[in-house]
Amino acid sequence: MRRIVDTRGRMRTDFLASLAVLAIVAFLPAVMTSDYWRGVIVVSMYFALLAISWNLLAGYTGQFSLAPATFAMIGGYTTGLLAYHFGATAVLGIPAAIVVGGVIGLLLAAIVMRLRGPYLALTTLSFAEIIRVVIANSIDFTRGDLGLNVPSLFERRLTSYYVMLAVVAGIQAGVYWLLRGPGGLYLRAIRDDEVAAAGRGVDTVRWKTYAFALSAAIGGLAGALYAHFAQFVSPELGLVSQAGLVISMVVIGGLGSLGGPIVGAVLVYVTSELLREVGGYQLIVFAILVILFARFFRDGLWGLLRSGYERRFVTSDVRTVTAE
Amino acid sequence: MLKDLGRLFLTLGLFAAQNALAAEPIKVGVPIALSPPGAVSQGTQIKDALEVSAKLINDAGGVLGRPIVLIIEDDQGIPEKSRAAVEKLITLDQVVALVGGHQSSVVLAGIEVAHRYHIPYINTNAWADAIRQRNYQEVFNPSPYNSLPAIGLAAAVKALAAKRVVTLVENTDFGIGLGKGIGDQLAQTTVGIDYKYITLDRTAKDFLPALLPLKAAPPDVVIDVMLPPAAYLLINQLYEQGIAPSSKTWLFETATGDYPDFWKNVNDGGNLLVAFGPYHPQMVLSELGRKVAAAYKAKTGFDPNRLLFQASDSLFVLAEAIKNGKSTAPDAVIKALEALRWTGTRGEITFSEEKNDYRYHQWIDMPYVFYQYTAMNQPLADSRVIKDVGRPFDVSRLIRPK
Amino acid sequence: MTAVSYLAVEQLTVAFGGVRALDGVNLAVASGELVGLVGPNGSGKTTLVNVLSGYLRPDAGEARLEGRRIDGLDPTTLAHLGVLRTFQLTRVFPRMSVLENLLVAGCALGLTPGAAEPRALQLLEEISLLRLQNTDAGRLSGGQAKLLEFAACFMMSPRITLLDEPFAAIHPTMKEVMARFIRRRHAAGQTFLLISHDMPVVIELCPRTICLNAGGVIADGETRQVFSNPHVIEAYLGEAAA
Amino acid sequence: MLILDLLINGLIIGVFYALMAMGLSLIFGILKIVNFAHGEFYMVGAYAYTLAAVMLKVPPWLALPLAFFAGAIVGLVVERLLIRPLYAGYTSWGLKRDEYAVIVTFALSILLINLVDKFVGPYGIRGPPLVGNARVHVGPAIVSGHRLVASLVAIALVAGTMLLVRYSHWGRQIQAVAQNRLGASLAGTDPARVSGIVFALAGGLAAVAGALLANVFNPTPDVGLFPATKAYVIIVLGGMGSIAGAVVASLLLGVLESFGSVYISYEYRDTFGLIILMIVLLIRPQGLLGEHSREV
Repeated sequence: MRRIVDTRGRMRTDFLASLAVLAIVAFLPAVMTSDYWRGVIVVSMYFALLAISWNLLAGYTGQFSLAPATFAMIGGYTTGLLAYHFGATAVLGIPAAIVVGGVIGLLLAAIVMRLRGPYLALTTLSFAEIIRVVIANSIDFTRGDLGLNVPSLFERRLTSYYVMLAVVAGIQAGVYWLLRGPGGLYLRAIRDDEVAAAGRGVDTVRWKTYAFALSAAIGGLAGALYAHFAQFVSPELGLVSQAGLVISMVVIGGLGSLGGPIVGAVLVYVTSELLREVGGYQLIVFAILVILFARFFRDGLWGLLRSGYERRFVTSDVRTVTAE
Repeated sequence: MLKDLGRLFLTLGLFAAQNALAAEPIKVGVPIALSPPGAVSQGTQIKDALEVSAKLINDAGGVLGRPIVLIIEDDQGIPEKSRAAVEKLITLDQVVALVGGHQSSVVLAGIEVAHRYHIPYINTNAWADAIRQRNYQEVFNPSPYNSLPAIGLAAAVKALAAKRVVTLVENTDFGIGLGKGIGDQLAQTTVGIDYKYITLDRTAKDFLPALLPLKAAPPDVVIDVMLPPAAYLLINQLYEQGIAPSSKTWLFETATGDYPDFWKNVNDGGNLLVAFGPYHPQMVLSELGRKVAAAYKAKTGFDPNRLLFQASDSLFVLAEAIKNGKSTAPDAVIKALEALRWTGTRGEITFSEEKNDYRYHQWIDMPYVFYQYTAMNQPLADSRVIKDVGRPFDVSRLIRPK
Repeated sequence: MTAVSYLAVEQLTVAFGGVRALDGVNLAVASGELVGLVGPNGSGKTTLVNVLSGYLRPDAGEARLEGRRIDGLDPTTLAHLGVLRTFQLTRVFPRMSVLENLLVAGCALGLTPGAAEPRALQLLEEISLLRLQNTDAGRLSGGQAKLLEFAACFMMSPRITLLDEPFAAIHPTMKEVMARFIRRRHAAGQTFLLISHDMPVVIELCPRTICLNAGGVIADGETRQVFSNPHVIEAYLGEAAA
Repeated sequence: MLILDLLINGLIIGVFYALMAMGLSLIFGILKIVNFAHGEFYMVGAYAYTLAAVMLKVPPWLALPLAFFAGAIVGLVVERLLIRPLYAGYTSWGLKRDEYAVIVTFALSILLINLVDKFVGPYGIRGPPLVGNARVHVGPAIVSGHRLVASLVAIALVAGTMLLVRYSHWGRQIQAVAQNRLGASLAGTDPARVSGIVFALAGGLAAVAGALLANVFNPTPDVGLFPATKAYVIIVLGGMGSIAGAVVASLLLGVLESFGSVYISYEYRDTFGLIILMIVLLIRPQGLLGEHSREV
């Protein structure tokens, strides 16, 4: 039987579906015993966090930052340097990473507040490069390109696995909670038409700042967790190509959808590990995929699945607009 | 593309060998740089060398009747990637040991993983003393170490009675370590030398901004401590700016001169350059060394070079240790390696037990020379040996640039 | 006579490079008035609205609402002060549902989502878009979008509403809905400043009309008189001739 | 004579920056998008030149125009396949124009880099010099002979392009579209065709830059990243879309970096331009030499 679904209803469905995806991931270890592949999933969860944080900023607020990976690098180095210089533990390092990430996010927000489209992209790109170049060249403080060894957080890989998974689920829930309230309306209004949003009384400056800070804080958290898992951070984390990877994940998964980032991250990262055996064609494949999706399936895999689902169970008037 | 096909056939070939010997193969992990920004030419030489050596071993019936299988992972010369690669080789492929490691920063990341999983790691070409200073029992170094050229260069500078020395180092553990090391050695051996080292970004393209000040005030000796491709750019730009080699300034070079693609990338700049060489064709090779050299020449068409010998030594000592310990278990292999006293490609290899600075698990008295190219596109064999194995640095054999 | 200075504009001047889009404009609107703002293209109508709604800073002069300076404030603040507007090129939130388009405006101006929804539905009823409440606004027709944008101004009853060409290029029936909506609000005491090219509509709707030309007020008064004013005719003829 | 050396080398580098930046600026001028694959046009040129000269033994002076055409063709194809949707009936609320442009050109850059890495190989191959003599004495200064000749070619190209854009028929069409797309098309100029021309020209110029520098910076798949980043900085400094501005900014940046890396900091030299870029966008979003555009 068909039901009419409003946007909030659709959001709920998306959220539950994304939790279902995470639930599947939670059961994987039962069949997937190889430590290596479990490690792969952990890393893909790291990317899922970055994808979620970038989707919040670009997909829901329309702020097309090219610096998602940068905040992971910042987070990783925050906890890494605290350990390296002061022997601080993750208990201090991870919260610190979140805070530092958030604060630098505020800074970036202040810088780009008046910028749109290509200007925003260029500025965030420069921001990313500056941070990376500075970290990579402050050899005495950060060991530069050589990277930094970070103490491990959990001995057992399975522990890291479920902790990472739980964090993703938690963040996803938080983002859902934000988006279904008025905040979500404001962010999406800013994405659709910042000028009009201001005219309707939306405090665009305040909400853009929130979006940047929140997204950056999530990025910092992700980077810190990754650093402790990998037990190593290097400026590689902040390379433009890493940002490209995160963006690809979101675009393939579905820009501006709740589930897209997670699906995209897992899919892209796991596939790239599989393709690695075949000798590094993964980036070629993904680049082509991204172009095709951006060109023809603008709502990504998630969008395709959803329109399929709605075409089946839901009356047409809220169906995604890719059709046009 | 072809590279991959090659890799594919290689694996097939090894499976064949495996079936022939009808025994479970001994998996050896090889984390090396096969794509940029890594030192690809290093990675490729090491890859060829290891494949040649593995074939020699397997044709001779393998180890304990089991064939050696190389599992190669491209780490792009990036510490982060190497960490992941070593992790994969150990956890997924279950290799018994790792060989081939090169580029210090990369190896420093790799040995952490090897140490965590307690798997032997044989360092083929990472020079940084820092690697030895960790005192990890899993790590063995048949590779050159920074203190070796540092000592040699200090002696050379002294012999040249140079007053101002500038070292251009890449921003890696290898580069910075050697930059500092040379300074320490100079401080010990000679008095009143104006020494400094400048750190260059190995991914940079244009070094002129750093070089022009040297042009304004030419030092007596410039030492290049970078890896290709950056080293090639640097040498070219040094020459094109008339900084070195020049009538005023000697150009020394630590890790590039004997690369097969050296002359493809360096023109006039290479002429009259003085280089540090852990291997030189005029060195006497062991019988094994000659065999390896021949096989390598046959496979690649290249003349033998130091990386060939370092790489095959790494694999041979491992094979030897497994043979002696009659087991591939980490502890057995490590014990056997520590007890090892065996003639490799260029001389007898032993690993020091002394936990002191660069010495731990290091093949300390490895032979080396200094040589000078006396013409453009000169084959390494025709280059002129300035300091022979076990001899002092002979200034009288040098040709001064005009 | 405080009512007269409900909205007061004095010596307002805006220059783009050399061009003076507004050149010392003076005008006053009383509370509850529905004033037409006409004038040939480039006469400064939209520029005036942009200043009053905070999208443009005047280079000189001032604007007051109930005695309070409003020139130079930003759009958000002005919206909270009850100055709302529509745009000549309609601006809705295309990737949000029709309902959400209204909820944004309501919540942004302080309504709780709970309170905003019934209000929104009632407005949608009024502009007969209720049926489309869950459709993405981006799929509305031009006229529907204009109505939606217009309705969004009334989630909280505004102090003054600035309408920039609400009748431009929309279907006659839509025009009717829009006109009815305006009349009803005006009757309820709402204050409007209405830019339009559509003379008949202005004559029909607006008791009073102000005519701008070349950045200055050339006529201000009872609508029919304004349109019979020689300067106004000349201004329009000039435009026609050009 | 350090100052003189720094000045000369700064200017020389600046000229090459200009070759990159002009194309990027032209593209922004007519489409209001940033081409994040611009560095790969450079890379294509570098390889076209080097491979033609080394493998096919084409004389360098012939390989140069070859590189231009290679870049121009790539530019044309990119415009047809990926950029067209931007203005040819691109109607989707799903993905905004800017977003599409960023994503697609970004992905394109990754694609091209890895294609070359796979099918040509990751090794740097040094492009042959245009002149045999590796270094020449100019008064007191020694300059790399190749750099000198290459920069002369570059100057000629920069000047040529500026004249072309200002006075030629195509140039006037480009300006028209840049100023007012709709107006231009009403006046009978086909914006699509102009975009094609601009992309071809931009691709060609970047490619020649790559070819000219192939002897200095051995081409590797990712060789384009470094000139591209500079070009981004430059078009912002020069005012997005302003050709003259781009040229001036290029020379400024070249000299600034040359001096800055000696007198300020060598390690952080790559941040100078980026920092300036951010500051400029902060205080003058339309760039140093760009003119205002209205919001509503």
